[in-house]
Amino acid sequence: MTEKPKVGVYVCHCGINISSTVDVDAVAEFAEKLPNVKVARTYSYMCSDPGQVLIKKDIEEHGLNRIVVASCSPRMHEPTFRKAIADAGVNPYFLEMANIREQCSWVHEEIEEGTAKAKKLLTASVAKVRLLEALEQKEVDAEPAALVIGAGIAGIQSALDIADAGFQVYLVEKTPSVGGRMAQLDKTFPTLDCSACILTPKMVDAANHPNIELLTYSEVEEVKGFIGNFDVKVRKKARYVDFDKCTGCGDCAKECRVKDRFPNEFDQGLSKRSAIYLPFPQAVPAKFTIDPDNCLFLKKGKCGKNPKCQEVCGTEAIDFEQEDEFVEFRVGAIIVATGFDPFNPSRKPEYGYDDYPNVITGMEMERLVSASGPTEGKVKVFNGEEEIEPKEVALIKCVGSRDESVGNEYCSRVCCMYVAKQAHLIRDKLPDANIRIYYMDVRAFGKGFEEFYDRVRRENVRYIRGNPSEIFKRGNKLVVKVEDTLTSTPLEDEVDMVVLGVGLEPRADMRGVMELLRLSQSPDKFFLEAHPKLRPVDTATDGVFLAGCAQGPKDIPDTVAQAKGAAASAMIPLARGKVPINAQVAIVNEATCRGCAFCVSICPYSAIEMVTVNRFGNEVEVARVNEALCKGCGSCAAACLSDSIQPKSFRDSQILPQIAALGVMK
Amino acid sequence: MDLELLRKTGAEVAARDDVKYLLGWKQGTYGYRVAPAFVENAAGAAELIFSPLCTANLATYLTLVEQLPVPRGEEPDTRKVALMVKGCDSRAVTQLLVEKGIERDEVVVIGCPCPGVVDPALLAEKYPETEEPAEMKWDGEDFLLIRNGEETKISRDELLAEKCRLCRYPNPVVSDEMLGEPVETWAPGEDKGVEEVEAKDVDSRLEYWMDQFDKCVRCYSCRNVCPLCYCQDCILDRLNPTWVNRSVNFSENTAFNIARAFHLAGRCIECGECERVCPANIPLGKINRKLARDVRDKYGFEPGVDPEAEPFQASYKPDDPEDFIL
Amino acid sequence: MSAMLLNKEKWPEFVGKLTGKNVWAPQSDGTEMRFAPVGENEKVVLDYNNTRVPPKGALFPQTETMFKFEIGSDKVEEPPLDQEVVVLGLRPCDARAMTIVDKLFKWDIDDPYFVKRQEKTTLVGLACNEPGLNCFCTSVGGGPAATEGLDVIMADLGENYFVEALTDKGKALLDETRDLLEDADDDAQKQKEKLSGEAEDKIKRSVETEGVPEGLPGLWDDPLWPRVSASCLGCGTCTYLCPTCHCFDIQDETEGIDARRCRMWDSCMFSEYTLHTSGHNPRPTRKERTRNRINHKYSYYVDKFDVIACVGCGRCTNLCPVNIDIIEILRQVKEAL
Amino acid sequence: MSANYEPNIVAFLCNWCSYAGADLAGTSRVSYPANIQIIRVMCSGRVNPLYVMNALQQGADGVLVSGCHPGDCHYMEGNYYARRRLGMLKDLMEFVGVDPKRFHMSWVSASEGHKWKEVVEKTVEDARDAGPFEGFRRRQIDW
Repeated sequence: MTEKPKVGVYVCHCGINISSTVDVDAVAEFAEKLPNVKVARTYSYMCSDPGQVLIKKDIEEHGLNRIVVASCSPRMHEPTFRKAIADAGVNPYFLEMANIREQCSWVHEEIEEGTAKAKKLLTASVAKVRLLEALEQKEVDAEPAALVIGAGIAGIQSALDIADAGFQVYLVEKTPSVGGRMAQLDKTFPTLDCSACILTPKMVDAANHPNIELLTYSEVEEVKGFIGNFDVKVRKKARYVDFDKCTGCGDCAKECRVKDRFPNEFDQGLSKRSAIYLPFPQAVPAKFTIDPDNCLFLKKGKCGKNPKCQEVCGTEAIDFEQEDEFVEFRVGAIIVATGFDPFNPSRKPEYGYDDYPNVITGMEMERLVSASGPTEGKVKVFNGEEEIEPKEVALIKCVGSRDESVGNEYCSRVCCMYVAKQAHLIRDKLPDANIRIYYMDVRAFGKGFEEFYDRVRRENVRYIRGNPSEIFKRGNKLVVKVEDTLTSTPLEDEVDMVVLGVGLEPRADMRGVMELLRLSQSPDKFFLEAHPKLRPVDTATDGVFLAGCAQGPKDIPDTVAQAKGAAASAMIPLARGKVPINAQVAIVNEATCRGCAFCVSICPYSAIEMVTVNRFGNEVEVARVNEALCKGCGSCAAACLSDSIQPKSFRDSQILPQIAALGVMK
Repeated sequence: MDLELLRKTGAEVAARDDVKYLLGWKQGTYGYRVAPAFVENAAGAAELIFSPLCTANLATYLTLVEQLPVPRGEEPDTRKVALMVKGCDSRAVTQLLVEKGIERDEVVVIGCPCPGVVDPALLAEKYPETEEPAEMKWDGEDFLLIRNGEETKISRDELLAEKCRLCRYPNPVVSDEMLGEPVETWAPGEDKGVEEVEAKDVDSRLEYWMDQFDKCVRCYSCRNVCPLCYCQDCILDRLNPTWVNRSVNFSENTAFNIARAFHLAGRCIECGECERVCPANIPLGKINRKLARDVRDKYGFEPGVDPEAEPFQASYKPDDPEDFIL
Repeated sequence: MSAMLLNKEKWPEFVGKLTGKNVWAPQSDGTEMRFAPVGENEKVVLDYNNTRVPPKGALFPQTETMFKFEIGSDKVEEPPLDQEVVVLGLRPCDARAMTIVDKLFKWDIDDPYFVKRQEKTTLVGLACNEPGLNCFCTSVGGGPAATEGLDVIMADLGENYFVEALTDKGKALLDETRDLLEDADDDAQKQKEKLSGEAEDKIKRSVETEGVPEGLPGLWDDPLWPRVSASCLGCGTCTYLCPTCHCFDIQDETEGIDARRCRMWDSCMFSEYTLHTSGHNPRPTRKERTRNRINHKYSYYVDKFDVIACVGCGRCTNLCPVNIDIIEILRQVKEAL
Repeated sequence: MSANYEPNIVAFLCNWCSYAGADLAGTSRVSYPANIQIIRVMCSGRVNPLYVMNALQQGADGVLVSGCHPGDCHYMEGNYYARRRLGMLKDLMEFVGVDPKRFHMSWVSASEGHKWKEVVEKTVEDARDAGPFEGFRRRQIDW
């Protein structure tokens, strides 16, 4: 039997974060009288070093064996205090936290109610801590491999770093080529490097790296298991082109019966492609893909007498019989680098994006100014009547960002600079054009940003502070209706072209990945990191990390930096070769288990199996938990009619006293 | 029901080497009582009966009988248990198969198609019991009561047990052998008992159940008779943690009854035994039937029908109702 | 003490006179009769056979708070137990059962709860004119008009109740209501005796107890036990509803730091009744428990207190869900002897 | 019911979504009634439906269970199990006369600090409407 509980209670002021709404001294005084409490103290910052020392000293002096810390959320500092008490020789699981900050002082206003509630929460914590059990931290082997989802610059960078460190990487990309959004960009701000020039070598490296298995035109179907041991299943979609035979010559696309009929995604629909296509000339891998939604043969089963592509392909690479394939492998860590979607300005109909061809998005502008783009770098627009070289150009920032009306309160962080960059590029190509930028604020916070902004302004680009309310057509001109808020002048600005500086949004298809990996979203709907400050690349799912714009808008240097951070974090379990497993696992009381196997049906991790045991000479079936697989969710326990399976630290015998404590204290 | 066939089949099964005993019904010691019979040999089968008085669900004995320690050097007795089942009883067998309480090859199931049994309390109220054991038979659409040599024809509607009026499975859903032809099923009536309670406002419902649970003496007969309450160690008996205090008062009695009913949600096969055995006459059937109906209507699930089914409480459908969620 | 008559029309007034005391009387709970405290202006009708739950709770409540205490302090509070109680209309068998239980509760030491309650309780019995189907009181030392354990006996004579005080407590009670009573004449006395004689004749079931107390232990391994217990559900119906069963369990129940120690009826038919902490159970199956129940009533109790701990009320037989019939068991015991 | 009656609410929140959502409400300084006390469990699937009964018996006037939105469960399916079990329990409780206003269930994600506030307000308001829970509340009996 364990020794009698001797509880130490530590109430944190958290500066004035707690003490302004909770009378911490009164709470500590109250706690002293609770059963089994030996010591109750307050301190300004329990999580600080002196705060931890205070606890450790008490453990030593008073022989405390159970600790309750009433402070912030256990989601914040539970590991801190676990470690502190473990250092002092107390089992780290003999800790209970009362959340009197996030769930008390920060949400209640009156000191009376804050104090009363803190007392109740503390009573419940003391009730539970007395009944906790010592748990042992165990480890399992970790697979020295990683999965990277998304092969934009973030995914590529993470993959390369991990692969360079000597671990196997599976790099999975949904589209036929790696490269992502960065491949579509023309120049990068503020240095004006050619985006493709700096990206393509990395794309090629990723494809050729001996430790990287590149799976393009593929999607992750299933992820099971846990950190160190994720079992992944990837669907390689059928390209209908034999990957090994295709030489990338392009004869097929030229001969396709529906040649150049479909909007080219890479060019934002500004050019057309065939049903068999290479997304862009520098695509990696340089392998053609048949678009099954548009290919006549795949859609209708017939394409002339014979599909032309098949006829012209010298290597007989076209294979209409091809089916989706599945690849399965095990990895120790996963990096999510799924990127973003540009804001679709159709959601702001007042800007007429759907109505006027000369209202374009920033992404379209990137393609327009790109030498490899549809106009070979010439800035030309169709004003509804004719294709012209615009004389009057307006660029609008914050389209779809900092805008509650479309549900995006956040700043997309890149628009200020890419709009400035595009103004610069337009100036380059159209030296005589009048260029103005409508803005709310200019945020030039990065390295070299402010200098670049100054440079653009000096290039005769006018910055007009005002958020346009409407764009409409008058004659063959577009009218931007706006108030110049610096001079309080209403303007109706006639222009030939408007570039909407659209923001970045979470990907529309992120839900699939969320469900696969049990990730959450932050209020901006991007993936939620484990901690906004201290664990920005981690997620709530151990072993799953975030890189790039999947976590939130960022520019290329930040993306690369975060990708490298994610790679470094992901490599921790891979390099150690072991991962600690959850100690708070479920356990079966085999003496009372009735063998109904409800728990087996429920367990999402297949962590429970039925085994035959000998019960006084009779063979009976009982449940047994595989501790390496159990995540401690406790769904099994809630269904067990005889309470025979219970998650450690969350047993009924530990929770019911909590309920009682909260109920009795009115 | 052909008694000769019943006894002949019973004798054959009870005589089998691989059968430990056969569970059937026999005439009781007085009045309308029918007692469970444990028939260990062919001769014992002579006392078997099957009549409108055979309310007991014998499937409960499949899990009730204690598993004793096997002395060293001896082998456990792994012979089968044979049992006679009505339609409702057979659902208990099926549900036990789902829950692995028993294995299919551990039992021999003799199906008794059942035209419906009487409500014994109602019968005794209308036709007082005698010390001499009475007999009862199905007679066409009616019941035939034979006491002290005197025959009384009683209409089925007058005495049919509520559970039978609502029955949708009069014919056994699982059996190794079926005695006689299946009976024709009938349209289950409205569950007036449940609807009456539902029609009350929430405070009156509480008042109604307070009166009921106040009577509970916590004898646990409802739990013990239930073929699906077969935990060796019931959580409601436990002291650590204490779900329900042992003191007998309205609060604890209610907690006990809620917990009991909830544990049967999606498992109760509506044999009505809990209500029949309650010495305090608590209408337990109403609670169980209410849950069973909701499980059926809202979740499209019926326990004890398909031995391959996923247990209700250990499964879900993505489109389970969630209109109650804020 | 002298017999009297109470005209039935004066019955409500009679009950009304007792309202200063806590009056327990049989009342309908909708379907069945049970003893419960009578509220003011509540009608008491004695037209009943017997209650399902016996009135033993008047002296030995199903749940009794022995004392209250506070966790972490020495504060203990004992129950007052000063309430005067009149139990109206209990049957002679149930009153007799109280005298049987009395022996146990006053055996080695006096049980303070039982004794105090008993001191404050007046038992007013009602003789049976129409015994129940499974009554066999006459086989075990009782009778439909037996007076043992009662303070007052009443008998239903049609228009009047025959009322007779049997103890000082009973006399005191009748003194309080003297103005409602009239002296009974010989005819009334005779009528009462006639009715009780008729009632005795109406008792159809019986057990043969001769030799049973001495013989039972010898039948320890008799095959009758597995036979009679096979269908037992292990519920507490027979014991909880038995007027002489008196086993209890003691538990501490807490609410925050407030706690109380209570004792509540327990049943030897429950599997955990004899379960040891080790997991060992000396009465592992329903066979041993059934054997114990019969032995306790018909042998051990006789051995210890010289009386059969069964009053023949028939409740266990009436209410057993699986027709375990004590009369039948005793028949088989007798047969096996 | 006394005019200044304050309902006592016990809430069971899953660690990954709702508890994090409640933390976010705190970080965002969103103010809500102090009547609610949170018990943290790893998953809403852990919530034994009998906890709800037990909380009411032990002095709660209202109970809330909150988990991840369907499809978002950190443990994949726990909230689906919770939904089925607690839906059944709600039916049962209503049938035995517990005011449905006393028990709520909600989906609150880690990003829904404001929704958490709304859920708390609704739960408290409903429990206030329903009044102090007497029902089968466990209480010290006189003797």
